[in-house]
Amino acid sequence: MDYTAFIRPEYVLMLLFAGALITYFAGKYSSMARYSLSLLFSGLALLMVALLYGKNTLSVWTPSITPNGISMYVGTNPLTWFFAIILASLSFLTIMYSIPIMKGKRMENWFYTLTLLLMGSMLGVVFSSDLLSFFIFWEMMTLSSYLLVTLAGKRSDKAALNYMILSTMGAYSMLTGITMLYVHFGTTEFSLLSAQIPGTPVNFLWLSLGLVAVGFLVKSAALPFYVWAAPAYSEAPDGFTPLFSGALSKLGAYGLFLFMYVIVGMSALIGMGSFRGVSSFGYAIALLGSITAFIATLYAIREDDIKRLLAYSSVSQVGYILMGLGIGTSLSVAGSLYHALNHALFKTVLFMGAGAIIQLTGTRKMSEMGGLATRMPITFLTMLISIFSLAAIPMTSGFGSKWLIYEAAINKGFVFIAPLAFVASVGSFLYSFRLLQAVFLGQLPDGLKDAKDPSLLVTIPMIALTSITVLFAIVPGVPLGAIASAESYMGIQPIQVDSLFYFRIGNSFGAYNALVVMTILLFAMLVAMIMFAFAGSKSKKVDQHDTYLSGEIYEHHSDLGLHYAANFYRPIERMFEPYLRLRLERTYDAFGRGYELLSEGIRRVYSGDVQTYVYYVIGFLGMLIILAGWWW
Amino acid sequence: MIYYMAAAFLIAIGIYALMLKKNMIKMVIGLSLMDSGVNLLLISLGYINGGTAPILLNGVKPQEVVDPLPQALVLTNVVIGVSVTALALSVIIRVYKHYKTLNSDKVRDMKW
Amino acid sequence: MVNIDPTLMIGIPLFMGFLIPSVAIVWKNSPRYLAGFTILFNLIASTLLLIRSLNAPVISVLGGWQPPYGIVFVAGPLGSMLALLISSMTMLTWFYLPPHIKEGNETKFYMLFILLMAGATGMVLTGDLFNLFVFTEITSIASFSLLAYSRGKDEKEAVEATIKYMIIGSLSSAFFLIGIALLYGATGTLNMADLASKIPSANHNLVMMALAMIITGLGIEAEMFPLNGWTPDAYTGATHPVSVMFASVVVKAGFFALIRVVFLIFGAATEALQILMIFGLLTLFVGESSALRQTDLKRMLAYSSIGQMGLLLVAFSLNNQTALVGGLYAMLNHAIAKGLLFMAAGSFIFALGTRDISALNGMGKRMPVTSALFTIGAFSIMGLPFFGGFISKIVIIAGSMQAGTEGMLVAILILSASLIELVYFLRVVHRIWMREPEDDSRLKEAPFTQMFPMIVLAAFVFLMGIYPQAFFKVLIPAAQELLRGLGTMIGGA
Amino acid sequence: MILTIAVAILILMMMVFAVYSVETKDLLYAVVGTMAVSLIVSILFYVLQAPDVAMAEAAIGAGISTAVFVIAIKKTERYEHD
Amino acid sequence: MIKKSIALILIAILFVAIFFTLANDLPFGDNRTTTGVSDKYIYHGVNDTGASNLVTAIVVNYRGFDTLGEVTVLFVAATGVGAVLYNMGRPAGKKRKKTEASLIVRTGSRILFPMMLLFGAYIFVHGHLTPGGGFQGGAVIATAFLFKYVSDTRYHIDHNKFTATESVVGMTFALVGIMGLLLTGYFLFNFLPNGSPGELLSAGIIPIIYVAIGIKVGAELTGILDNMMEVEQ
Repeated sequence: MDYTAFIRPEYVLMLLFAGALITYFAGKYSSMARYSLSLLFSGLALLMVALLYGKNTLSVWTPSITPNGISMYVGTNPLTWFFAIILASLSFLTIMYSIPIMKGKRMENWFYTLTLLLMGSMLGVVFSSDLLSFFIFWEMMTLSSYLLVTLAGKRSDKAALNYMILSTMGAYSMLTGITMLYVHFGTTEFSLLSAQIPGTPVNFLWLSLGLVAVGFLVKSAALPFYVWAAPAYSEAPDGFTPLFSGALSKLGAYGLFLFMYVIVGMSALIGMGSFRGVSSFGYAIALLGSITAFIATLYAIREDDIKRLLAYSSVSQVGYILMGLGIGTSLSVAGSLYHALNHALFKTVLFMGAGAIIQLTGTRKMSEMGGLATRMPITFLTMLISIFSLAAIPMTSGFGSKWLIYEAAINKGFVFIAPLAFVASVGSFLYSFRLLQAVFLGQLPDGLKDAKDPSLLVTIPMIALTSITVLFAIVPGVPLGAIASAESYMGIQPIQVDSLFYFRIGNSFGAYNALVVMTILLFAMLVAMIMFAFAGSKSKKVDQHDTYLSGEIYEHHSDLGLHYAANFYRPIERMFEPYLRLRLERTYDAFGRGYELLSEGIRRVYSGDVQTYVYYVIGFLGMLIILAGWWW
Repeated sequence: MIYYMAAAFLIAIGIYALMLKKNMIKMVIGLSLMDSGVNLLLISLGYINGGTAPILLNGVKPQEVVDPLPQALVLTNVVIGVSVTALALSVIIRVYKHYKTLNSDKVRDMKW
Repeated sequence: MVNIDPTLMIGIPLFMGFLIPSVAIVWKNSPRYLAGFTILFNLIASTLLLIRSLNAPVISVLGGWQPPYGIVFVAGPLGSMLALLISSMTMLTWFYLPPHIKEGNETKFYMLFILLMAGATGMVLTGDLFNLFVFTEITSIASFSLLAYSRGKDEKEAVEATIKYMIIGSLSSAFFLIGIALLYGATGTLNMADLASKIPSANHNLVMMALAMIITGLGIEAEMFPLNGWTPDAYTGATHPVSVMFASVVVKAGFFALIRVVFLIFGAATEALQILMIFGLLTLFVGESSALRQTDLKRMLAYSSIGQMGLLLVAFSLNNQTALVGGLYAMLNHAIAKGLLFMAAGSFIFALGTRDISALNGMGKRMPVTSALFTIGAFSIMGLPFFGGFISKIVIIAGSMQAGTEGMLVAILILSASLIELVYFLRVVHRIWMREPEDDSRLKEAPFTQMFPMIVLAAFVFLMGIYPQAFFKVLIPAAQELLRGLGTMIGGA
Repeated sequence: MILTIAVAILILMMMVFAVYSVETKDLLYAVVGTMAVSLIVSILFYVLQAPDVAMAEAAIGAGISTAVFVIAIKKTERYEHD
Repeated sequence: MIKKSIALILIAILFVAIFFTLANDLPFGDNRTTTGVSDKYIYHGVNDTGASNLVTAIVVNYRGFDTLGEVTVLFVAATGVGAVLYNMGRPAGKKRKKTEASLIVRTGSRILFPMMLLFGAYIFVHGHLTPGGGFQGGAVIATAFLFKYVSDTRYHIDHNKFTATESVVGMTFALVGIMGLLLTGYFLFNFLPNGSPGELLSAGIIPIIYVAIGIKVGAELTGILDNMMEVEQ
C-alpha cells in the first residue's frame, strides 16, 4: 500500500503554519521546547516533501477571496518538487545551524517562528499552481523575510526598509501583470492559462510577462534592482543569512521558469520574437543575468567584510542562473537548474561558516582574521570544498553546472554574453581565493589563539551539505535525472542522462566521465600532499603583515591596514575605480530623497490658514464652472 | 430678473467677504449674507407672474397661486443659517479666549 | 421577522435626544445608559433592515404621501449596509468613550453623539435630495460641536480646527443648496428617483451647473483634494473617540452622499466620473505623500485616511461592477481598520501624553496589547495578505484592469500610492516593535471596557481578510444597485 | 410698474448696505449693515408673494442673528485691525 | 495684491455663471409648476391636509420629515452652543453689565413682554391659517426674552425649567410621528380628522406640531442667547 498516497502539498503548508504558531507559544516558556519543536516541524516537512517525489497532484482549496469566486489551487510537479526539496532541506539545516548562533540574541523566540513561517510561505510559493495563491504566498514570504532581517536590531533598519520597499514594488508590478492575465483570460489556474496562451496578441504577452518578470528580477537581484541585495544579506542576523541568500534568491529564478516555460510555453515565447534561435525575451533576461554576474563580481572583489563579499558573490551566481534560464535551450536550462542547486549548497555552507567565524572572532573584517585553518579544521575543510565549487574548479559540481551554461552560450554563439560570463567566473575565482587566504591561511592573530570548531549543531549541516556537493560532483547523473524530468515538464527537450551509470555528463559535442577524472584528481592530490609533507620543513612562515614602515615600531593591533588581506586586489580595483564610482545605489538614494523633498512641498499645500482653503474651494468651483460652460 | 441679479450679488459679496477679509466675524457675516442670497434665489425661482401668496382663504383660486415648495425649503434654510451662525460665533468666542485675536492669519497653529 | 421601519432609526434617537436632558436633571449618569440603549436599538434595527433589504429594497414612505410628493426612505442593500456600519462603529466608540470626555459636559456630549449617528444614518437612507441636505446639516453641525467639545490640554487645537471646519462646512452647505435650487428649477421635483428619470430631458446647461455646485458642495464632505483643507486639523484636534467617529462615520456618510448623487441622479455622467477620477488620484497622492513627512501620529493617520478616500473616489469612478465591489470593500475595511488605528493611537497618546511618533519607541514592550492591535490595523491598511485591505486592493486592481488601457495606468498609480503608504506605516510599526524605549516602565493598558471595541474591530479585520465571501454576499447586490441607478427602484412620477 | 422701480431702488440700497457692511472696520456697523440687508431681503420676499418666509427672515434673520452677532462682538473685539 | 485679483476674478466668474444660467435658462416668473410636484400641493393641498396655508401644509405634512430634521438641527445647535461654551459662564447672581437700562426701557419691557409672548403664541397657533408658523412664532418669543435680557441686568432664565419644557415639547413632536407610524404604518401620518378648512381646529396634527415647534424654537433660541450672554467677559 503506498503510504505516501495521503501526503499532499497543502498538508505540508498547514503543518508548517501550525508549527510556527505552536513554536511561538511553546517558545515563550522554555527555549528547549522551542529548538526541538522547530527542528521537529521543519524535519517533518522536509520528510513529507522528499516523499512527494515524482507525484503530480493538483488540489483545489475552495475558500475563494474574490467576488466571482476564483478558487485557489495547490499542487506539485517535477519542477516544483526540484525547488521544494532545495528549500525544505536548506530550511531544516539552517534552523539546526542557527540554534547555537542565535542563542541569547534579541527576540530569539520570534526568529524560529518567522523562519518556520518563511519556510511555509516559500514552499507555498513553490507549490501553488494558480496566480492568486502564488501572489499571496509571495507577499507572505516578503513580509516574513523583512521581519527576519529587522531582527538584527538597529544596524539592519535601513537595509530592511530598502529591501521591503524594492521587493514590494516588484510584488506590485507582478500583481499588475497577474491581474492583466486574469482579466484577459478569465482564469488563474496555470494549466488553464497556458492552454489559452497560444492565440493571444504578442504585445499583450510582452507587457504582462514583462511586468511579472520585474517582480522576479527584483527578488533575484538582477541588474537594475540588485541594490537591496548586499546590505540585506549582510545585515540580516547570522542565523538567517544562509537561508536568505541560499534559498530565497532561487525563488526569483523559479518564478521566471514557471511563467516563461510552464505558463507561456516555449513555442509562444519564440512567437514573441526570437533572436538567433533564442526567444528575445529570454535573451534579454540572459543579458541582464550576465551583466549582473560581471558587476557583482567587481563589487565582491573589493569587499573586506566577509558577509558582504559572500552577498555580492551570491548576486553574481544568481546572475549565472538567470543567464542559463534566459537562453532556453535544453542544455542551458539544465545548467541553470543544476547551478541553482549547487549555489544553494555551497553558498549556504559558506554563510554558515562565515556565521560561525563571526561568532567566534566577533568581527566581520577579514583583515582581522587569518590562520584559522589549523584551529578550525572541519570548518576549513567544508568551506574549502565549497570555495572550490564556487570557483568552479574542474571536477566540482559547480564546474559541471557552469560548464553546461557555457556550452549552451557558445553553442548559440552569443558573442557578448559568453565572454562576460568567463570574466565573471575568473572574478569569482579571485574573490573566493581572497576569502580562503584571508580567513584560513597565514598566521593566527594573537587574539584568536583559543579559536576552535563551532559546536556540533553547526558542523553537522555543513558536513552534510558538503558531502552532497562532493557526491554530486562524482555522480552528476542523480541531480541531472531530476533536472531532466523537470525540463520535460516544462516542455523543453530534456538533457540525456546515462541511465546505466550516472557518471557521464555531457551532450553532443563533449562529455566527461566524472568518476574517471575524479580518481585521477584524487591521486594527484595525494602526490601533492606527500611532497608537501616532506618539503614542509623548508617552508618558511610568512608574516601576515607588511612591514615597510621605514623603521617605525609597528604594533600589531594598529589598523593601518597593513594586513595582506586588507586590500588584497588593490591593482585590479584601481583598474575599475573610475567606473565603480557611478554606483546604482546613488540613483536610488537620489530618487528617495527627491520624493521626500517633493512630499515636503506637497505637505505645504495645507498651509493652516482658513482663507487659503477657501481659495482652494472657490478656485475648484471656478474651474468646474469653466469646464461646465465650455466642455460639457 | 433683477431678483436673480440681487441674489447673485449677495452670494458674490458673501464670498468676497469670506476670501478677502481676515477678521473671523467678518467671515461669518459673509456666510450669513451668502445664506440670504441663496434664500432669495430659491424664492425667486418659485415666483409666478401675477401669482398671490399661497394661502387659499377668502376666495383665492389655486390657479393663480405662487409655487409654495421653495418657500418651505427656505423656511428650513433660514433656521439652519441662524443656528450655524450662532454656533460659529460661540466657537469664535472660545478662539478669542485662547488666541486673543480674531485675525484668521494668526490662528494657524496646525499647519503642514 | 419583525420589520422595524427605517424611519424609526431616526425617530428613536431624536426622541432619546429630547429625553436625555430632562432625565439627566434627576439621575446624574443616565445619559450614558440612555445613549447606549439608543445605539443598541439602532444596531439591531439596521441588522434586521440589512437582512430584509437583501432581497428587495425596503421603502418607507413618510407621512403617507407617495414618493415624488412626500419624502421617502429607501433602504437598499447598500444603504442598510452603511447604516449597519455607522451604528456598529458608534456602538464600539460608545464603549471607548468614558476616559476621554471627562472634562466637558457629558450630558450634552451623549446627546450630540446619538444625534450625529441619527444624522449619518439619515444621510445614508434618505431618498429625497433636500432631505439629504437637511441630514448633511445635522451631521455637520453635530460634528462641529463634538470637535469643539474637547477640554484639557489640546483644547486650543480643537477650537482652531472647529472654526476652520465650520467656515468650509457652511460654504459646502451653501453650494449644495444652490445645486439643489438649480435642479429644482430644471426639473421641478426633489425626489431622487424622480430626478434621475427627469434629468436626461432637463435643460442641459442647468444640470451641468447644478452638477458643478453639488460636486463642490459634497466634495468638501467627501475630502476631495482641493477641498479637504479642514480634514487634517479636524482629525488631529478632535478627542480620540471623536476622531474615530470622524474616520469611520462622518466621512463615509459624506462620501456616500456624493457617490449617490453622482451615480443615481446624474446617472454616472462621464464628465462627472472623469472629474472624480482625476481628483481622486490627486487626493490619493497628496494624502499619501504628506503622510510620509508627518511627525505627529494622529496627523499622519489623518493624511492616510485622506489618501484612502482618494482611493475610494478612484475605485468608484471606474464605473464597472468589480471596481465598485472593490471600492465598497475598501470603504468597509477603511472604516474598521482606521477606527481601530485611531482608537489604538488614542490609547497610546492618552498613556504617553504626547502625539509625537518618536515617543512611540519600544511601545511593543510597554503596551503590548494595544501595540499588537495597532499593528493589525496598520497591516490591514497596508494591504498585507490575510487582512481586509489585501482583498480590497486586489479587487480594485482587477476592476481597474477591466477599464481598458487607461485603467492600467490607474492601477499602477494606485499601487505606487499604496507603496508610499507601506513606507510610513512600516516606519511606525518598526519603531513600535524593534526600537528600545528610553524607560521601559510598563504603561497601564486601557481597561477591558475600552479594549473590547478594539479587539472586536481587530477580529473584524481578520474576518474580512480570511472569509470575505460573507461580505461579498452583501456587496455585490449593493454594487449592482448603484450601477443600475435609482430610477428603476421606485416608479418615479 | 411703480413696484419694479421701487424694488430696483430697494435692491440698490441693499447692495450699498452689503458693500458697506463688508468694508467697514467697525464690526458693530457691519452687523447693522447686515441687519439692513436682511430686512430688505425680507421685504423682497414679501413682494415675491412669500409672507411666511418674509416673517421668518424678519424675525430670525434680522432679530436673532443680529442679537447673536452683537453678543459675540461684545465678548471679543469691536474693531477689525489687520 | 495677486491674491486680491485672483479672488476678484473667481468671484466675477461665479457671479456671471450663476446670473446667466438663471437668467436665460430659468425665465423669471413663468409658470414652470405644470411639470413639477408642486401643482399637486396647490390643487389638492387644502382637502388633503385641511390647512389653507399651503406652505404650512408642505412644511408639516407633505415634507414633515424636513421639519423634524429642522428641529433636530436647531436642537443640535443649541446643545452645541451649550457644549462649546460650557463652564465659561460667570458665577450666579453677578450683574451682567455695569450700566442699568434706562427707566423707560425697564417699564416698557415689563409691559411689552407679555404682549410679545401673546403675539408669538398667536402666530404659531394660527400657523395653518395665516402666514407664519412654528419657526416665526418661536423667533418672536425669543425676541421677547431677549428684550427682557436687555432691560433687566440680573434676569436670566431658569435652566431646568427651560430644558424640561424643551424636552417635553420635543418628545410630543416625536411621539406624534411615532403614533402615526403605529396607527397607520407611515411615520408622521396625519391621523386626526382634517376638519373644515379655515376653522381654527382644522388640519389634523398640523396645529399640534406647530405649537410644539413654536415653543421648542422659542425655548432653544432663548437658550442659545442665554448661553452666549452668560459668557465671562
